[in-house]
Amino acid sequence: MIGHRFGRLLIGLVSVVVLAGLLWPLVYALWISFTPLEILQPPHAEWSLRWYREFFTQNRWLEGLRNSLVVGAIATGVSVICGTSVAVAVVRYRFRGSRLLHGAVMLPLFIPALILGMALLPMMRTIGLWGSPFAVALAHSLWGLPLVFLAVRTALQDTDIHMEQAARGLGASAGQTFRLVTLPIIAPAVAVGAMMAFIISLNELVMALFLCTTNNDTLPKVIWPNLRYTLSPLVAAASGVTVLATFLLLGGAAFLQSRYTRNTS
Amino acid sequence: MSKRQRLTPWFWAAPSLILLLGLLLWPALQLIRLSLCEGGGGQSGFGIGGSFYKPGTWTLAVYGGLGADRYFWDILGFTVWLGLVVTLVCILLAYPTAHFIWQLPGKRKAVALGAVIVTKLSSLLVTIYGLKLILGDYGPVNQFLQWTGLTHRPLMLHDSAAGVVIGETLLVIPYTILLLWAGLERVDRTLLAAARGLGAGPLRAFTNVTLPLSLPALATATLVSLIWALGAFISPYLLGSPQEITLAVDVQRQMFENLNWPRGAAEGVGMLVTISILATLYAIPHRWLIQHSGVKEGLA
Amino acid sequence: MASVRLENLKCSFSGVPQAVDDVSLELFSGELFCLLGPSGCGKSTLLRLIGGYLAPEAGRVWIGDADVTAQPPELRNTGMVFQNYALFPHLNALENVAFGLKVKGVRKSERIAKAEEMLDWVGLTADERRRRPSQLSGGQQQRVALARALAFGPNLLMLDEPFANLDRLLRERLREELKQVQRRSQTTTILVTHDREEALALGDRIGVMHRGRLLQVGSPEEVYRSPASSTVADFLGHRNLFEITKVEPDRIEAAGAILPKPSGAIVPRDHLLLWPNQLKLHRERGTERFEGTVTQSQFAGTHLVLTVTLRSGATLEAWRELGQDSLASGDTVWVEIPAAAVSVVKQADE
Amino acid sequence: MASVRLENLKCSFSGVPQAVDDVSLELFSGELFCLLGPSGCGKSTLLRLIGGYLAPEAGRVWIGDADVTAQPPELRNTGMVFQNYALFPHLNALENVAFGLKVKGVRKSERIAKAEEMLDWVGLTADERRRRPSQLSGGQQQRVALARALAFGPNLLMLDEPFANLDRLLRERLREELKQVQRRSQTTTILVTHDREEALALGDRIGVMHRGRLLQVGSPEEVYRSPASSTVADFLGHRNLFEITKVEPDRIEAAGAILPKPSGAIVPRDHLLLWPNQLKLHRERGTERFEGTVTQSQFAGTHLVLTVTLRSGATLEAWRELGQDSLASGDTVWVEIPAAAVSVVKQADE
Amino acid sequence: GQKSASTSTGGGGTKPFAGQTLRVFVYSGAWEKGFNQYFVPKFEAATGAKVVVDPGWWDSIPKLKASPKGQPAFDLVLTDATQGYPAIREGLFQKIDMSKIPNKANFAASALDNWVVKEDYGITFPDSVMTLGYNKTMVSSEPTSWGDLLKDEYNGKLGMYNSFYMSLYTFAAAKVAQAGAPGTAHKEVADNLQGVIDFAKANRDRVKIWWPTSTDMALSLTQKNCALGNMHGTDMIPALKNSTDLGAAVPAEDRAFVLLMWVVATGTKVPDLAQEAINMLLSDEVQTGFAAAGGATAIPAVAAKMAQQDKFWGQIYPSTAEDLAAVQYYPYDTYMSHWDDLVKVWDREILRKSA
Ligand SMILES: Nc1ncnc2c1ncn2[C@@H]1O[C@H](COP(=O)(O)OP(=O)(O)OP(=O)(O)O)[C@@H](O)[C@H]1O
Ligand SMILES: Nc1ncnc2c1ncn2[C@@H]1O[C@H](COP(=O)(O)OP(=O)(O)OP(=O)(O)O)[C@@H](O)[C@H]1O
Ligand SMILES: [Mg+2]
Ligand SMILES: [Mg+2]
Repeated sequence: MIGHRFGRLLIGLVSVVVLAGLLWPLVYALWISFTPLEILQPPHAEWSLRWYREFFTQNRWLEGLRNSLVVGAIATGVSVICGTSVAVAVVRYRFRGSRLLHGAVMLPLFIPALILGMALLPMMRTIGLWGSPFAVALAHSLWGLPLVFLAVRTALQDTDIHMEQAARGLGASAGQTFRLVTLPIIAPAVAVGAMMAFIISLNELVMALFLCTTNNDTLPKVIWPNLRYTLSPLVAAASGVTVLATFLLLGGAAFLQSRYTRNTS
Repeated sequence: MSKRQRLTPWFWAAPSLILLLGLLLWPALQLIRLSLCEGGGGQSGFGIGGSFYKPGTWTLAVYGGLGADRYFWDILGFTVWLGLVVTLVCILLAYPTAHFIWQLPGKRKAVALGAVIVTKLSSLLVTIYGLKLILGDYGPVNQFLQWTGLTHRPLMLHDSAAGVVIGETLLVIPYTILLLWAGLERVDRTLLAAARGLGAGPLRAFTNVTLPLSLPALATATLVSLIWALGAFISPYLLGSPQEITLAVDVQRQMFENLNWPRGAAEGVGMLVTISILATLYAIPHRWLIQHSGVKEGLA
Repeated sequence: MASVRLENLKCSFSGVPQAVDDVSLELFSGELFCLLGPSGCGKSTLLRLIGGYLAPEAGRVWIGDADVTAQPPELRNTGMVFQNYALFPHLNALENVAFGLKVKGVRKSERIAKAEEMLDWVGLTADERRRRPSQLSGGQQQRVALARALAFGPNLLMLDEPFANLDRLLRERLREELKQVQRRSQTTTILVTHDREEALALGDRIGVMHRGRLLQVGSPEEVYRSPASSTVADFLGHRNLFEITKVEPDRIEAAGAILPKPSGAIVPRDHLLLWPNQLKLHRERGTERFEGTVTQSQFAGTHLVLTVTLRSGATLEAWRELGQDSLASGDTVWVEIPAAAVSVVKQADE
Repeated sequence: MASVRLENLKCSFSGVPQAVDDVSLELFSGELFCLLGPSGCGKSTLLRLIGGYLAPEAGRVWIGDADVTAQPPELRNTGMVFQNYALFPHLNALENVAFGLKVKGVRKSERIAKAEEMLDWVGLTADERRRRPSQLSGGQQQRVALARALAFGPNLLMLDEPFANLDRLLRERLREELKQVQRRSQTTTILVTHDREEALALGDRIGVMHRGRLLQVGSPEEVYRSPASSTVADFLGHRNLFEITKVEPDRIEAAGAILPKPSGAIVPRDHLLLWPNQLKLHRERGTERFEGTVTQSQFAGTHLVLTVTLRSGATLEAWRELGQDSLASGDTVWVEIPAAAVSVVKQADE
Repeated sequence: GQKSASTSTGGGGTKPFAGQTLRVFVYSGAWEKGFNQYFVPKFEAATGAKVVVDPGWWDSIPKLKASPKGQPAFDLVLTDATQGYPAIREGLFQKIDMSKIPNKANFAASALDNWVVKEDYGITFPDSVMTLGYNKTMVSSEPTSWGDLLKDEYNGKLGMYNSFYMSLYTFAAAKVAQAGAPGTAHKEVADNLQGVIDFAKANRDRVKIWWPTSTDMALSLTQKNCALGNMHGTDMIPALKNSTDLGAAVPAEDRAFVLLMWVVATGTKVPDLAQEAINMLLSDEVQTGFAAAGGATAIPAVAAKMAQQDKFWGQIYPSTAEDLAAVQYYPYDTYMSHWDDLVKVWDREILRKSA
């Protein structure tokens, strides 16, 4: 009994430390975003909204945020569609070339972003995607794809196959079965995969550096080059706004989703 | 098997194939091609050094140079070391955390997951510089350590291997936690109840039921952490010293500071090969993990 | 081994305010108690409360002399066969059965031997016991679950329809042997079953549940022959249950038939219970015989079950041996109701 | 609706070379076929082969006039109740039942109405049908599975022990109504059951499986009263099965008793089958009576089942009505074996 | 597009470049801000052309290299010597017509004393100056000479740029200061490169932090992770303004600047517009703006005015005519001719502890 309590306490403690450790730099950075100074220093006596004001008055930053969300959404969509379907192929079917496909899906993660960006630039220019958010988004989905794939593969592997069989027996085609049965059951894994894909796109710089043009610069593309010079607290403010914006979007989506499911059930 | 059935998996794979063939094949070939060019360097004929590469040339010189270069092997060694250490730390810390989150009731679970995600929604730079402030010689961590008397002089937590590991862990661990959590969510709780009923205390129920059932997720989380940590760029770049250079950092250095493109490309190939080898090697324990987890057989 | 006392147990789910409703029960040490009741009446929930898999909202659970209400399952030493088996998917049959012994710290060779013995008992072949649950047939899985619950020597055994997916032969053998094992080890046992015959054959005592409440507890004969209420009688499968519509000093009326009044106090709304194997069917009219028509005839192995619709519209069930001249649907019969065929069921307020 | 023809179906798993072994069978359109067999004999596997959930190694499956061997399940229009239900965990009971109609493209209001009707039929309350499978009791889940398989109007219905977790009352009502529905819609149906009585009562024909093979197919009476082999007889629960040890022109010997030879050709290794309800037990010695001791007495609702051990060591089962004077364990009895109590089971080579 | 069109018609419709677009690459941050503020509106108003600013980092040259022939990603590019020299030699930039850039005359001659200008590839100018930054609370007395880096009290407390173009020169300056000949660093690098390298190897252990970006160094100084070190002048100014703990000095001896240049991409569709832009970038007005935003300037008059207005600016940048005449860039020519060897030694034996 005592061992049990102790174990629980220990797990709780580790988790709280990990979660706090994860959040701390962010909290620190958000604190900095209220500094009146021009360098990355937490405010001491006096707090100020100056950097937020600056953020909202500079078109480039606002647009960067908007572009980031658009690119992230496209990249997430593409990654989820590709990653989930290829996971179905690999897990549910046995066929020649399955292993090769498996390897190929993982491959993008093994290639440095720099190389991807440099090689994709001329390609995007030839296909004519350069200048549209799809150029960066598709590049980002190269990294999102394997992550969604891995997350979904694991979930598919231990989903009860009887469930899918039952659906097929009830007359559902393979596609319907997937949409109406498999997908809802593995939804948490797909959500995790999607989340990871979105996060990666939101943070990815190097490919963006090559594939963005001025009218669709993502936020990292706006922020990062500043690193060469003294980074201003504007970056911290940008993070504050990003966190807020993404959360509002996600929360809104979740809210609509719950409304929708409540209405339909 | 009918032709239609034989084609079905390819139908499912089609979107990814299009994406991969369309966008990946070219970069991969490009990378290899570039690594086979002659470097500009001192022989560029311009009378100045560092001139990218000479188009249209073919040579294996760069690879020869890499093979003989202790510097490259050091960097490779550090990259692998960092990958393994970060993966280990991530798994060790993420598992209890994911388990803890899994056990939380509805609302609080959402909050905890939100906390994990939110750290990745802010700019990487903000996270890293936030961390840098925290890990400074006179930062809160060092002050705390000195206050507890564990140490008397500030520990070098920034611009050091410790900083790189801490930073990279911070960047990777949210993925690890999310993947492990998703795996744990699929563990059937009635099985835990059954184990308890058979006399297993919480710990034994964990080691004998939860753990084996979460092995596939553990395997995936390990793989993702490993790949991500092997490609580490930002935290060695900003939290490390030149002693802690990884391949990803050096590719960038070679290309844009030293202007030696073939060398950068060759190191890129080296990175690809290294990660591929490690990921393949990992397939062995991975398969073992899957086999011991009760994952059901796929449809024949 | 251990006696069990339940005091006013209560449990609800959202939407089910009374999944288990104020159940009090005492199980004697070493007895085999059969729990009967319609689907969804709360049997499994009651077992989960006893096993500690669910916390009651009110009430207490005693096992032996200890109040275990707040204790986790692993401290209660109860063996349970879950209705859906809850086998560990990552362990093969043998490992599943050995699990309880393993966590008890029994040496490997010893626990394997014990598990093999249990699996011998439930009749799994050497090959089958190396398979994972997903590779076993439904009945095989159920047998593994049964072996697992018994293997580690629990104080209290709870079996939630442990034979539902087994064929009759196996089921009969197993329930026979279960009873012997149980007698020998004096393990207090609760068996949930839908099979009336199983309950009657196996149980030292029987409890009938309905909508979360325990309606009657008693010996099999008691419960079967003197159901405490029409609900119980109904549930036990007594088809010939008729409300008494009129009570006169020496006669009563039910199902449109006037019969001599059985002994004991009878009031209207009590029920009359007619035993189908005691009813006599005649092809000829006679005194105290009631006319009816055979509306259905069903073969039941050793006898025919005839459904007879009386003139009054009431429907009776009567058995007929196979040897006798056969009656077919549509035939007119006269039903004789001997005194031995009649019981009275008091109407309890429920 | 559709007839079904199985031709030499074969299926094996690793470690189980003959899960289904050369099964050929023709189901007539609109018939209700009961599949019986011991646990693990391959019943569920056979259903999975017919439904297309598993590909046979050899053999063909015809539904109606079409060879569907290579077709996926959704093109076979079969409704199946899986042994483990396989309910969709993310849908509530109602949505589960409406699923088949939904994928057929039936309008929402219409499919909801149909699903509600089916759920009315299996007796799920309005509240219960809004719940997810994990929030339903075992029997409730099974009923949802049943409703789901029936709701979308399949050509062929396959029920894998659809009543195993239901109480007798419900089970009887449902199987009654199932039979009516089935008759009305003329849906060809295969029902796997362990319950001999269910099979006898419901089936137009019965098939008995053993170790992957179909041993006997016939009408219930045929199979019950004239089992094709001792294995079948054994499985059907005939306890009084004795190998014939000696055949003389007018007498035979079995179980240590000499009896008049029944008509027909008899060879040693054939079996003798004694009907327990035809055996007469006497307290007094007599000619053609065999001495024995009552070793067990079990109450079975309408009668007692007595186990009698003869002098020869053979064990008999005999039924005794409740009204008669009671015999207890240890009593000595004399068993009379009338000719009507005797059948012969030929030994097929299996 | 519409806005610039309306401005051009509003301006009378006589503008020579109306309807054309100039794509300019500049560095993000301060440069981008100054450029957008002081150059773009004026230039658009004057020419009727539209300016598209594409701010970036080290990605300009790779982007140009990756562009299909005849369609460069930018027309006008701001780059530095380390990337610009080889890029010019690669043929990524084309020659310009110096006669179209009269404002060149405003610049101090020292700024233009360079092969890039001499071969007509573009206009070079000094940008950030090598600055000695320190945290006042970490030093016993405020350092004034590069030789101070070698004081024992700072052993293991230095912060230095991990790029050799600045830090090797810093070592050279320290070396000559120690040898009692401050001001001869350039010569030392040119004549005794091996000596400088050996000196750097011998003193590398004094360095605690090899900073990768200015941000990093600014942070390290304010957080007292290091006591002093070299730093980009441009980035030291905001740090000084915001933290009273910090101090900076630009020793007059061995002062060296980053060489930036405006160059025109080969194959541009608007070469004349690009030249027009360069000319305007060299005007007094624009230069005043850039200086106010924190950059150096090579126009003596502008510099003198700035130094009066802003004391930090004056501390760091040359503002008198003679200072300006003495402007030196880092010794890029020497670096370039020994590039491969330098890179090797720097990466392996100076940045890293050799085994
Ligand atoms: N996936 C599998 N892998 C290996 N063996 C299997 C698998 N599925 C079934 N079996 C084996 O095949 C045999 C037939 O199984 P099946 O499920 O058809 O039996 P069943 O007749 O339905 O039995 P029950 O009445 O117990 O449900 C069994 O011995 C079982 O162990
Ligand atoms: N998790 C749950 N959430 C909501 N209701 C539940 C839950 N579990 C059980 N119930 C409801 O509680 C009631 C009792 O369930 P229980 O499983 O105890 O029935 P049971 O007697 O075992 O029935 P069966 O014979 O069908 O297994 C049922 O109406 C069921 O729907
Ligand atoms: Mg139950
Ligand atoms: Mg089965």
